[in-house]
Amino acid sequence: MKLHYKPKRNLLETILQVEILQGLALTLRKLFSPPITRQYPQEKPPMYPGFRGQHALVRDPLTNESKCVGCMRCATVCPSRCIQIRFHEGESGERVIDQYSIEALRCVFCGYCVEVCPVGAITMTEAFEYASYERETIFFDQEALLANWDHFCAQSGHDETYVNPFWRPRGARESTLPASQRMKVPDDWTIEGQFVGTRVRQAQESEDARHAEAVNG
Amino acid sequence: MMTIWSSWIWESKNHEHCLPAGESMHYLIIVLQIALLLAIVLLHVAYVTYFERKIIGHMQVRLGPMLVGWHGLLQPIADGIKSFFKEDIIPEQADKPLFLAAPIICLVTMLTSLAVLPFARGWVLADINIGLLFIFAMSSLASYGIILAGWASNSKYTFLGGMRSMAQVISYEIPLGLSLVGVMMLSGSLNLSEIVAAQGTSLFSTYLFPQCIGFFVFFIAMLAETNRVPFDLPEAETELVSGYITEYSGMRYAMFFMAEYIGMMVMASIGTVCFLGGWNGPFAIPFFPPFWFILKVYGFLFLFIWIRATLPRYRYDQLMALGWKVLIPLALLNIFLTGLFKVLVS
Amino acid sequence: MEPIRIAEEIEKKFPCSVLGICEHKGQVSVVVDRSDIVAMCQFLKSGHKMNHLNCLCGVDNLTRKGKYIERFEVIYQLYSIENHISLRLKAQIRDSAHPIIDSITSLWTGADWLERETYDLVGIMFNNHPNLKRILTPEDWQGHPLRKDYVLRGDTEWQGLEELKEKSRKLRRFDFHSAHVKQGAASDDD
Amino acid sequence: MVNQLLFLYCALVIIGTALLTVRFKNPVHSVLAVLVLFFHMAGLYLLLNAEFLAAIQIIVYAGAILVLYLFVLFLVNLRQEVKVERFVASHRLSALVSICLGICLLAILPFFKLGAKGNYPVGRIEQLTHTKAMGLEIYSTFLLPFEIAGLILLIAVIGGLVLARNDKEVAENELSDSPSAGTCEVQE
Amino acid sequence: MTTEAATLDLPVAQGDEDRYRLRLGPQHPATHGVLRVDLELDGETILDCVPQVGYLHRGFEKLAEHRTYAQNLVLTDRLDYIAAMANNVGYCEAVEKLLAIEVPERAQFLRVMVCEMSRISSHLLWLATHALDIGAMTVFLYCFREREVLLELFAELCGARLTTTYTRLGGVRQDVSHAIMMKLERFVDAFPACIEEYETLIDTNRIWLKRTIGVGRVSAEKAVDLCLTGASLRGSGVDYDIRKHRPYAAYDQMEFEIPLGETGDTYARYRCRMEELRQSNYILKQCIEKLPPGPILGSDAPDLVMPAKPGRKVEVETPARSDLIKLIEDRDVYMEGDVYVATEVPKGELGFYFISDSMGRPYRMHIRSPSFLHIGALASLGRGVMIADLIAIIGTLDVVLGECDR
Amino acid sequence: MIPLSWYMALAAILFSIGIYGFLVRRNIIIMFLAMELMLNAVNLNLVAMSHYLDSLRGQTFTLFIITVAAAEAAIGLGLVIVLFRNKRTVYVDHINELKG
Amino acid sequence: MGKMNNNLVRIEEGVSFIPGASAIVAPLNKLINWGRAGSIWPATFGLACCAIEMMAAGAATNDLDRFGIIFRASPRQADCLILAGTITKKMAPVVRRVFDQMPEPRYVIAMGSCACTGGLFDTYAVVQGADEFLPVDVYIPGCPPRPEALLEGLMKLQEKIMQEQGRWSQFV
Repeated sequence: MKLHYKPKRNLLETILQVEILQGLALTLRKLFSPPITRQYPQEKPPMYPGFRGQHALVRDPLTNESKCVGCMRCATVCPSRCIQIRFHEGESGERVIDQYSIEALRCVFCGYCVEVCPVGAITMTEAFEYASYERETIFFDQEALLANWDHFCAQSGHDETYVNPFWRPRGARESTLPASQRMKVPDDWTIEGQFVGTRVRQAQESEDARHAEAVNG
Repeated sequence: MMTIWSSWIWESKNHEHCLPAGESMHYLIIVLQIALLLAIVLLHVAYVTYFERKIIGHMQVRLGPMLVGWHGLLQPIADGIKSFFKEDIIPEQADKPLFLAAPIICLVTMLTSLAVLPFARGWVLADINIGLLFIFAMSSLASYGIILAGWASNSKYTFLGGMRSMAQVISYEIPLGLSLVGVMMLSGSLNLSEIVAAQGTSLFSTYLFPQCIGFFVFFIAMLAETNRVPFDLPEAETELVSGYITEYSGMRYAMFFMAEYIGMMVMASIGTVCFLGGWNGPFAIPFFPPFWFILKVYGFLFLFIWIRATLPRYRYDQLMALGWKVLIPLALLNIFLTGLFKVLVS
Repeated sequence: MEPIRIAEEIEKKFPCSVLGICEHKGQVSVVVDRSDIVAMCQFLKSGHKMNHLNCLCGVDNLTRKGKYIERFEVIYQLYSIENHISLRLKAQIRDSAHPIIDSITSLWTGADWLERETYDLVGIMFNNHPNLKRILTPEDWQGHPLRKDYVLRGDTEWQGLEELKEKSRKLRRFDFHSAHVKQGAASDDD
Repeated sequence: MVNQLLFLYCALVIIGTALLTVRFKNPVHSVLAVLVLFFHMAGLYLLLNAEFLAAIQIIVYAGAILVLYLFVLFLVNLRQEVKVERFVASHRLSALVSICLGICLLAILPFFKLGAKGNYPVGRIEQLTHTKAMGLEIYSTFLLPFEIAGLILLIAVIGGLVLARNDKEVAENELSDSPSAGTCEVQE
Repeated sequence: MTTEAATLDLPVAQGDEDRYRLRLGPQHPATHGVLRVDLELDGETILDCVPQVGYLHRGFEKLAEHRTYAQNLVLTDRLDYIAAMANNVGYCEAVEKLLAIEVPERAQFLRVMVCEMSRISSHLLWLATHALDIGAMTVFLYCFREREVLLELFAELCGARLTTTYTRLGGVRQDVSHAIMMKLERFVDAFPACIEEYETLIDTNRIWLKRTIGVGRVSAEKAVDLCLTGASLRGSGVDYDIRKHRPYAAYDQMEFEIPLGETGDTYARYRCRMEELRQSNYILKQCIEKLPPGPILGSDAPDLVMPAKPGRKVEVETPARSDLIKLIEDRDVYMEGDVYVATEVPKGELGFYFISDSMGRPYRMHIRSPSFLHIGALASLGRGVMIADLIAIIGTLDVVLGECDR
Repeated sequence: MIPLSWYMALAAILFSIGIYGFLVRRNIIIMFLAMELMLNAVNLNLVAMSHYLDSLRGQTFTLFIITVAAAEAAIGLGLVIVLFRNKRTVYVDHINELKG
Repeated sequence: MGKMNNNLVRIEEGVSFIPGASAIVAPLNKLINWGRAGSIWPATFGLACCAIEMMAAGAATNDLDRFGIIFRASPRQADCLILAGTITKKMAPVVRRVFDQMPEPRYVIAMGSCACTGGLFDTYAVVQGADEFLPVDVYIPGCPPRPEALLEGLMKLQEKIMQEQGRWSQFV
């Protein structure tokens, strides 16, 4: 495809500076149009549930402790190696977490840890405002991560059982999970409710209609 | 300082027959007037920067300063305080005396030009016969500040900025001067008050219409003279970092900044005086005669800002070509036409 | 023409330097010796209009074993914009101490930087290169990072950074508090 | 009295800056000394009621000619100037010559007599304004010299252009200029 | 010498050198990050122009040899951080080819969609900075206005604005919601008017035309010789677009045209990109229309926690509290071999060359980044022009240093 | 009132300083500057005399001198540039051989 | 409050002041701090990905100009260095040089993981944290942080500035 260029100015347009006046008119129009600025400290940006912000360890409402089972998948998958887990074996062979820490300043917020966590223990909240004067305060140990969770719950108004569908464990695919444990996802993400292209849907509908007609007929 | 000096000369010449006893009082009043003028102008400069940020902000669908003071009204003051208390770096390899002198030259020459501006009938510090030439002289001197800043900083970006400015000033002084020749011819005077008086009081008797070519040339040359977009090559940020002021910090940088804005205001005032009928307006404002003058000057400043928000920047050689190949012939044509007109009318 | 045919043609034309032809996932590569690489590229460029040099990179095969595989390898990925076919040349360099190969900058100006990068990161020298200097790492860098025997974090710290850290320790911002504390400590000692 | 003080001040500065001009190591500093000198020269012109000339002095000399000097100085880029000897070998002799000349000039001054008075007394100039008076004089009595001066300027402009033009061929852009249609056909 | 690569404090003249040397960057407003260009000047004319890169060399290729395929996806976000989505797609296409992973159709459409969204956002950023370089500051702000919409859409889609990590081997991470598609549709409808707006400000502006027409002219042969790709190549009239030549994802089902310039100057490249904006918008429109139903992740998509070696299970023990985890089925996804797969990212041809030695990590990953070659071409483009033109040329080549230095 | 002789004395001193500068400096640009000094000395004389003579002739002449000085500067500096371009020097004692 | 020592009042270890002087100094100090906090001019210095978000923060949606923040191209006129992106070893001397060229009082904001700690790039070529060679005032986490996070960091910096006592400059 060949590019088309705008036609050259004629003499009159050159003398009258038409294109410059057009530009000036545009900026003048914008002067009187409302600005799109969001006044940040007062107006917060819209947050999306899947936003990958501050890390938190979900506090299990039952035990009031972290849900983490020490499977090490998050530490394994972390590309920047910022998750440190130490654990020892409990009496019944389960893992007891001694230390769970995330060096949030090294984290790249890829969300892999959330994605692979089989029990939904680690999450990434929507909070992003935690700049600090010291490097140390942005190094989250287990208590800090749990506190982050509490803070998030308090801030966002969710109760402690809140589970974001974005945090659903996808390390083990949902099809492999027992039905009762499957994460409730929004309709948009299911095969039935998902967005289908407008034209495809039209074709489908007409197909369905024809099908129904054929059945009826 | 120079203001005092030059006006002193003029006053002493014109008032040689004054009573010796009243003379000292007279000087005192002049000094007070100067101080008042400086204070008012510097305040205006501060707020011109604020308006510029606000207007450009809104043109760019954002807000501009909002949080320092009510709607950012204290922004220029905060900037000033910050600049004043900032470390003043003099680069080691700089030519120290010139480095220190450059911003002062810039600021002082610009302030000096204010002396001859008639803000209203009789509201002028030094009503001299060659007011227009005086302003040209001062604006050509201001370029020394820029050149020296570029050279004395001893850095390549500043040097290139200084060279650009030099070439620009030499090239655009000529069309600027020539564009006003028509005005001089029509009014028959170089005295700014007389030029205003010659234009009459109504809008249609101003020189804007008979001198439309002259105004066009003047306007463009004015943009170039004050280093504004689209002719802001000496300080083109994306090419030369900050041009000739790259090495300046703190208060010295603020001086350049003020000089630039005072230059804008002076040029706008010249435009107002020579083409828009100065202090005359559709109706007289009883207690504040300079009202129309200030309004027109702010109109000019708005144009400056508006253009800054809209246009891209010329390249150095294109700028030169525009000055020499378009503006100077146009200005000459304007002079020719004006002369022809005068001959035909008389 | 099929890429595989072109590969065979090359083999016919340069019988001594072609070591083998292989196809993997539909992509044809010709494993060649380093000796005739410029002539081969010239042949492909002018004869088969392979005028676009997609990619040029060096590989250190220290820990990889295989048929024809030598210690160093330079990969040339060529593409014909006109005929929509691509072909890969893999030039093997046997000499592991001083890997060297002819430069193809005479054919593609754009290969200049790619070869410099290869030299910088893998340490393969290029004959007749106009300006074979380090490009991504500083000029006084030690070692070639993409060699397999180079550890991820580098063996030795770069001189420039050492100097910088030393300088910043010296120029550490004067801090009223800490300066005072130090004085206090000194007086305590007294 | 005030005027005399002003004159003395200007004269001192002029002499001082003139000396500095010829003594400064750095040519840029020399040019700036001349700038100050011109400024005070303009001040003297003001004392002499020649305000138009004062303005011209600053606009033309300071605003144009000196800038040109600076321009050339920067163009030839003489930082090493500071290090080398700035005077010619025979500079002592030259100093002697110029001092003698100065003394001679000063010595003959008292013998100077004013000629006949002209027709532009101060009062008339002030009434006309200096600019207008100059204009009247130039465009009547000195019309021919004025035209010649214009011609000289024109010649100077052309001469300057010819001299300063770079004789070297402008480096050809090695990339081809032709709007070629590409190496391969546009495909659908 | 490398240590003193700052902008400012070089003396005006060094000895009796005839030529005037200037170092533009690496801290310079117009070098788009950390590019450094060493110039030799005659007045304002550039006699010699030597770009210096490496100030953002982070060791991608070395790092990639130490991370698994899934982890390396995160790296590609930081390659061309302006169009991370396109990089994600390019990387996944390459790895999927190497590991023979199938991608469901819906995921392919989604990939096209995010690719084109990131193309628009990248071109908007290019236009913004290019216009700013030439001095039109308002265009910058207007471009960011639209770009912000796209970035917020990315944030809604995958949780991050820039470093998206959206694709997965064998699909994409997240399905789109109705809300996102509604917003996208609104954007697609409004966008042509926005392009008009930018063009009002610069397209016919005489200053813009003077600054761009005839500047940095590259002939078609020269462009191929310099290995330019993307709009920089097409501005010279060479019809090379991987989306058409070797269609990946669902590009073969999209209708679009490749704008081709003729003159190969800055203005032609500018026009090309502006036209590409419109074409991308058109593709987005088709995506909204044609998005097929189905899964977004292939059934054989490997898990994120991939074993480093085939046959070796990831050391994951069954958690005590639940029996949620089924271990990943081992599959011989790793084969020895090498592939080169290129995709058309906004800057040009982004190619990934992988050598696999049957481990879970690439043995060698080479990234053929368009910016690297574009900056390489600067040396010959920048000779003989003026400084201001060089800035315009850097702007029009559309380089991003993260991708160049890797 | 300032006597005319003051002006003339000042002009004489300035003129001889100009001569001095012209003779002693090696740098051709400074030599040109010294010439400007001399021209200014003459100008001062002319203006002063015309003032005291109630005439404008001297001042008109000054105007012409300024014009010619501008022309001279343009040509002279053009020569300097040519010289510098060919010989890479602006020192008069380096350029006394005209063989080229 | 500490004990009286001659005429000086010690307020904490090592810091003492003249009683009564605070009536002048404290408001002045407050004024200066207010001015500094209200007009932070960062140097235009983008390194990598975060620079794009920095630009976005300056763009219309977030508009840094509201805080009186405008980017200055020359470090001489800058008050604040926003390290937006990965600092490689090759770049580190340049970063330090830009910092050295800035006049006091100057502040450093490390934006994003890479500038704070090196982030993902634990490799041979990347400096593991800007604080190895620069005094960092504010750390902003995120990769890259949202523009609003940068704003929050800048507001943190403003708070910090407001708490300063007579930081060195030529007058104070």
